[in-house]
Amino acid sequence: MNPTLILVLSAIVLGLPTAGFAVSAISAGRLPHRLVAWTGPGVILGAFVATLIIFVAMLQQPASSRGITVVFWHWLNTSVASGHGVAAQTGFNANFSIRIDPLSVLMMLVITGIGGLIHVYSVGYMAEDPGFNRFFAYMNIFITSMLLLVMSNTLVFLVIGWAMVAFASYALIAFWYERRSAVVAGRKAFVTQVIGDVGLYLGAFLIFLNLRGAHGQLLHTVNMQTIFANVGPGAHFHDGLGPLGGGMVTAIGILLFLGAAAKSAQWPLHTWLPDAMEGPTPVSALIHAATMVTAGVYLVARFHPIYQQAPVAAGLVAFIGIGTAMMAGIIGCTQYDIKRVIAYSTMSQIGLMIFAVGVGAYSAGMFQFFTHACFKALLFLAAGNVIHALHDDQDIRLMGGLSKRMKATFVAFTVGSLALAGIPIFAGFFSKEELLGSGLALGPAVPWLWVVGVLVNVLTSFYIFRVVWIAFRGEPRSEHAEHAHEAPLLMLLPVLVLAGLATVVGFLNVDFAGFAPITLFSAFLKPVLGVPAATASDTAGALALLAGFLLSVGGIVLVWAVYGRGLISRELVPNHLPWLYQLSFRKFYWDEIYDVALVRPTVSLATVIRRVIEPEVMDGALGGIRDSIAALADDFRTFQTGFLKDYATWFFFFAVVGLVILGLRLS
Amino acid sequence: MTGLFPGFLILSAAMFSVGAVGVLVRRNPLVVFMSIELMLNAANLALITYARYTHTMAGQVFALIVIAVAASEVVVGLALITGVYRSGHKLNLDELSEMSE
Amino acid sequence: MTTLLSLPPWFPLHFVPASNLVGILPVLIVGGGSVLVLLADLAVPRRGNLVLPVISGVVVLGALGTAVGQWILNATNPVVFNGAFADDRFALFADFVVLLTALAVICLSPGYLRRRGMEEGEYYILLLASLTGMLVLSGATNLIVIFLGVELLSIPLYVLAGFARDEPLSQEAAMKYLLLGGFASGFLLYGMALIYGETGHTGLAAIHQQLLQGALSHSFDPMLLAGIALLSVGLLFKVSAAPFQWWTPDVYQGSPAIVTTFMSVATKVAAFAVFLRLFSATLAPYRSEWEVPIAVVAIISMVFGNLVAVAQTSVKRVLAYSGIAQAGYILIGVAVGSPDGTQAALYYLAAYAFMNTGAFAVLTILSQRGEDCDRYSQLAGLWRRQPLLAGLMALFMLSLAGFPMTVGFFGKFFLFSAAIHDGQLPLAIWGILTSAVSLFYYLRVILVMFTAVPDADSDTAPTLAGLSLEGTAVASSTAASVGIPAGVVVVLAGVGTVVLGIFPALIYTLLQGITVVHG
Amino acid sequence: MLFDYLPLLVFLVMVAALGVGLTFGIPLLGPRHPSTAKGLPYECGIVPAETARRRFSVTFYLTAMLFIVFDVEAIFLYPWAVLVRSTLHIFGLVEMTIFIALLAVALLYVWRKGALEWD
Repeated sequence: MNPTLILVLSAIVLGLPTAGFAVSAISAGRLPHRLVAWTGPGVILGAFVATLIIFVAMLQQPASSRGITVVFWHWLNTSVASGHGVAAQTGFNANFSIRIDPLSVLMMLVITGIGGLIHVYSVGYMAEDPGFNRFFAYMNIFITSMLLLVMSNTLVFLVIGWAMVAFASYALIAFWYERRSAVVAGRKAFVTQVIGDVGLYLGAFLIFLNLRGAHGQLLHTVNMQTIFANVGPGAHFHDGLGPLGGGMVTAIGILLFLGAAAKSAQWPLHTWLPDAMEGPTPVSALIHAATMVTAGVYLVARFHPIYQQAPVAAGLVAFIGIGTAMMAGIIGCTQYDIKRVIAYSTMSQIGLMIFAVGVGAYSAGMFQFFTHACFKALLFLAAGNVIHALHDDQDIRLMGGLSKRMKATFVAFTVGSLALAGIPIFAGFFSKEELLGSGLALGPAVPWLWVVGVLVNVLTSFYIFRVVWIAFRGEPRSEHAEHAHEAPLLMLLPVLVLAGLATVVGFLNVDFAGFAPITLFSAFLKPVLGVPAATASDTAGALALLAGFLLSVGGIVLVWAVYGRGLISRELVPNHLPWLYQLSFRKFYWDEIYDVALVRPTVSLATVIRRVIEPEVMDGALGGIRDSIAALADDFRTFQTGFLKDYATWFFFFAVVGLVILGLRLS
Repeated sequence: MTGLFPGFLILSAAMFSVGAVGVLVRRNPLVVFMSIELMLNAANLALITYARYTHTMAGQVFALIVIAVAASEVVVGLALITGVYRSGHKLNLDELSEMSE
Repeated sequence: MTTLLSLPPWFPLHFVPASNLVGILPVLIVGGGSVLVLLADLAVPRRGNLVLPVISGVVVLGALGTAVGQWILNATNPVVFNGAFADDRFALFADFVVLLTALAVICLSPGYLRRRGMEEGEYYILLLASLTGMLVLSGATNLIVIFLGVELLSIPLYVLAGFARDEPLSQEAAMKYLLLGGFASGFLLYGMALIYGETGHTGLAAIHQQLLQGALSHSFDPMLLAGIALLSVGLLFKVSAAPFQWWTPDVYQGSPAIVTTFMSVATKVAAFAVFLRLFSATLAPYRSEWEVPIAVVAIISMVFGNLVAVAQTSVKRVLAYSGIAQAGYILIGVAVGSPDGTQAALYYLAAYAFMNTGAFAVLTILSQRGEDCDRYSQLAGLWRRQPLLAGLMALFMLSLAGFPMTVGFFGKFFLFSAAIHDGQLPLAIWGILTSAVSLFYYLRVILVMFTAVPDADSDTAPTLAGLSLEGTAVASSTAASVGIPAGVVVVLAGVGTVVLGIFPALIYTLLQGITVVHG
Repeated sequence: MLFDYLPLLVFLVMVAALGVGLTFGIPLLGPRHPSTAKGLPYECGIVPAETARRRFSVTFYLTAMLFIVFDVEAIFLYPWAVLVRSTLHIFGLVEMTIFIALLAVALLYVWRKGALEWD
């Protein structure tokens, strides 16, 4: 690929959203909404076009030469300061360089493409909101941060993007800052993100400190390509990451995953995601479906050379992923807030992706991310239409009968649900099938992990069609539902586009059980992610396929039986397995646990610090330093008497001192 | 000549010290200024002596230039001193101490 | 080259090759320019017109252009006039900084003199004369030329310091600067005399050879060392490094702000240029002797400057002490001695030029008739009155304190990392500690500007908008034409501070491969 | 050789002797009749109008300074004069012309600024 072209294009990709942010931010309220309504989505779509050009240019290339590193500028570079020349690989060399390769381009496509659609949708959704410009400022800066995160080629800017994403999401979740709940939710999300960030920082720092080159010399590099090049397999690797060898790399893997878990809402850092539904629905679609929550998956996939060397860490990742998937699925079955249900389904689906990348099925995980981005954004936006039509009612018990009143939305939502549930021809089917297939093949020798993964299917289809049934079928159960009507075109169009995508994108990677393999997708990602260590045998694949499919259908049937025909009492579980119901309804009590185990102790500790330690110790110490400095300053300044004679005397005195020291060679 | 060489150096060193001490102890800016000139001329003497001793011309040229430079410094200095004097200050450096700390 | 100069045919080029004249072209231009301004001063009747500043600006621009051209065309020449002068990239870089600063000062001057109600007088002539001295100094490779440069730099500054003729403080500053300066040049000269006497040379290259032989045979001539000591003392005075800084606070405070701007930046740059040339090249063989003392001086400067600045009430004095501290930081580069150190020091000088010129420029713009903007109370609530100026001032303060994303950060960063690379960890540690202390007074300035409420008398200070065309503070079009350049200077300084803080390589690539020669 | 300086030493001794001799010799040789009139500062026999210890006008100092600087510049003429025929030739001439021209400009400036006016 022509580096200059790539440089310019990627500069556009990064620059346009930033410019959009600048425009909306600087002209805080003053700019007419009409204008921002064009610039806001415009910049993102422009970035999308630029990304498309990069994508096409990349396809021109042979698979081997599709990766390119573009250096924007030499930001901070001690290898310059130490005279080794700019190009030195050693020395702290944090150039602002970006990596353009299939993986990053895929992320860029999703971020700008689906992000663009969501922007367009937001124009309609936020039309009456007074904070219109502010909203688009946040949205644009979020896109910028996300792009920076996926494009950066240095740990430094990866970390910066990582933190910027956290902040932008905080701003967006707490967008309606006059709502206390929204602010609390934003704060919760941000705190969780910061916990994750710390993990990422530590991990990156450990790499920087300990990575050794081929000749065992310490590299001290933040250049990710250099890192991956030097995290070789096997023996070379062990002196690859410092004296601790395997232990060190395991620690790094776990720390990095801490960051990933926070972004991707994996246990134990998952509780922020449902609360984050306080934000406007487009935000939920953008952050909690398409982009931010998948950053963790991206991180693990991007750093797979490290995880390949750290089986323990990778196993932990897979384990946590599948566990979260199961837990979230169970919780999803009993929630009544439409957005929360989708949020938990997101958590569950991301869990599956994390599981996949954990077991080493990287491209399967990325494919799931890709399809999921489409149908989950679709679900959120469709839900957004519903909420919009019901004047911000989110409780599905207040809905009902919407299928007649909002046909298009209903169809779209159903398509999304089918895709999510993994019903054939819809995107989710292929991705999830591939995911489970490779999970079966690669799973760390414990099929039951895979079994759990498959069982998630039944839950998935159950909770999502439960929503479909309660919200759209039957009779309206509220005033608003009575008078609900279809969303305006501007909001319908993106939904329909996404519905189309959710239907077709699955065919990009049709490869179940060796049947009619069209594996464009994994072929595209192969240069970066390589091929899975093992692929499922045809029989196993067929088994996976069948099991997954049957369970998904089973879930739907179950919904039909419970909510449609009433063959099974809705109260069955609550009555006979109250603990399970409560466990699910109370979201496994994680919030309560954290509240007791973390929040309250922290708060009380903080109060103690505030009341006792700060005044006594801190103010004492700091104040002491301050005072002593001031005192010293006073002492010293008395030398400066203002009398020329004293100055001359001092000068003479010190000159003689210098004379003596040098002349008699005392030094 | 070599016999006198240390003598000249000692003389110039003495001149320099006298000048320096003069700067330190005298209050009248004119006298302080003269002391400074004395220091410069001490350096000149050293330069000439060395020029003779090392049989190089540089020292003499240096001395000439120093003389010229010193002259212009004197002129500027005297102008400033008269200026201060006319602006009401007594010619006493200790009174020029409004700024301190 | 001869075509470049087009000398008359009968001119004996065999005697003085034209390349020599090309080598000192910037000096010739500025020196000739000062004479030109002298004549123009006679020619034009002074009615507050802008003739002299315009001529001076054009002259400086011309010199700048020549220097840039020499750099680009690689028309450098390390041996000019038989090694009396070196027209190398090192000198050219110093010239860039000095000339840019001078240009900024010239742009600020008309408006400042007008606001302060000062007579133009010989101001521009003296400015250019001093500038000539600085240019001489940056390329001097001979003790005689160095002395000439130092004096040519200082003497006009003595007058400029006392330029506010009816202000006692200014007079006092001039007197102190003159007498202490003369005192210091006495030491400088005597040190040179000793060095000359012991080596028999005034050319730095020849001296270097002598030192090499001495160092190889491990026979360090005490007289020579004494000479080096006196020479260093004289130069340390010029760069205002503690404990030879005594003149600095009083002179900075007393002199008119515009003169202080020029003095604080340009003088320091030129003096450090010759300092670096001497120590990292000529005196390198004796490194074992001077390394520790210089490091000690650096530490003393950082500690003293940063500490005493905390206790100041006058903004100009604060900047003076901060200048002392900065000298300490730059001396780290000298003490390190390695090419990294030299490059880092040069980088810091450039950075210092941007942020310090900017900070002082703000003060000059805020200065009014009768007194400079010098008290914290005059900056109080500046944010409400003139957001742009306040923001820029805050930026300069942050940069001086060494905040990331400003040029000051990289200045300190490169210096400290050079020290660490050279195994001089203590220097870096002292530097970091004192930088932390410096926050006390830099942030205090910002705090005053953004929080405190303005006091009544300072509300009349001219605004940056007021300086511009449609402004109210100054009405006539000529007044506007003196205001715009000032605003441009401040804004450009701010832009430079930020841009170079984000793209440090812009300067660093220039510094790549600059090695210090001594003729 | 130290003997080269013998004539100089003799000369110095003579000068000193002469000065001292004249100072102390005259009172011894001639008779003295002191009177207030004789004690007055000698101003061509006219009785002094006022004390000699009055301040001089600043212009006096000014002129003196200007004289110093221009006077001292002359020292550069001596080495030049020695070499101009033998070594420097036309180049020396050009150089010195420039030098003098600069001094002339300075003088012109001083003059036009009226620093040479007495009142």
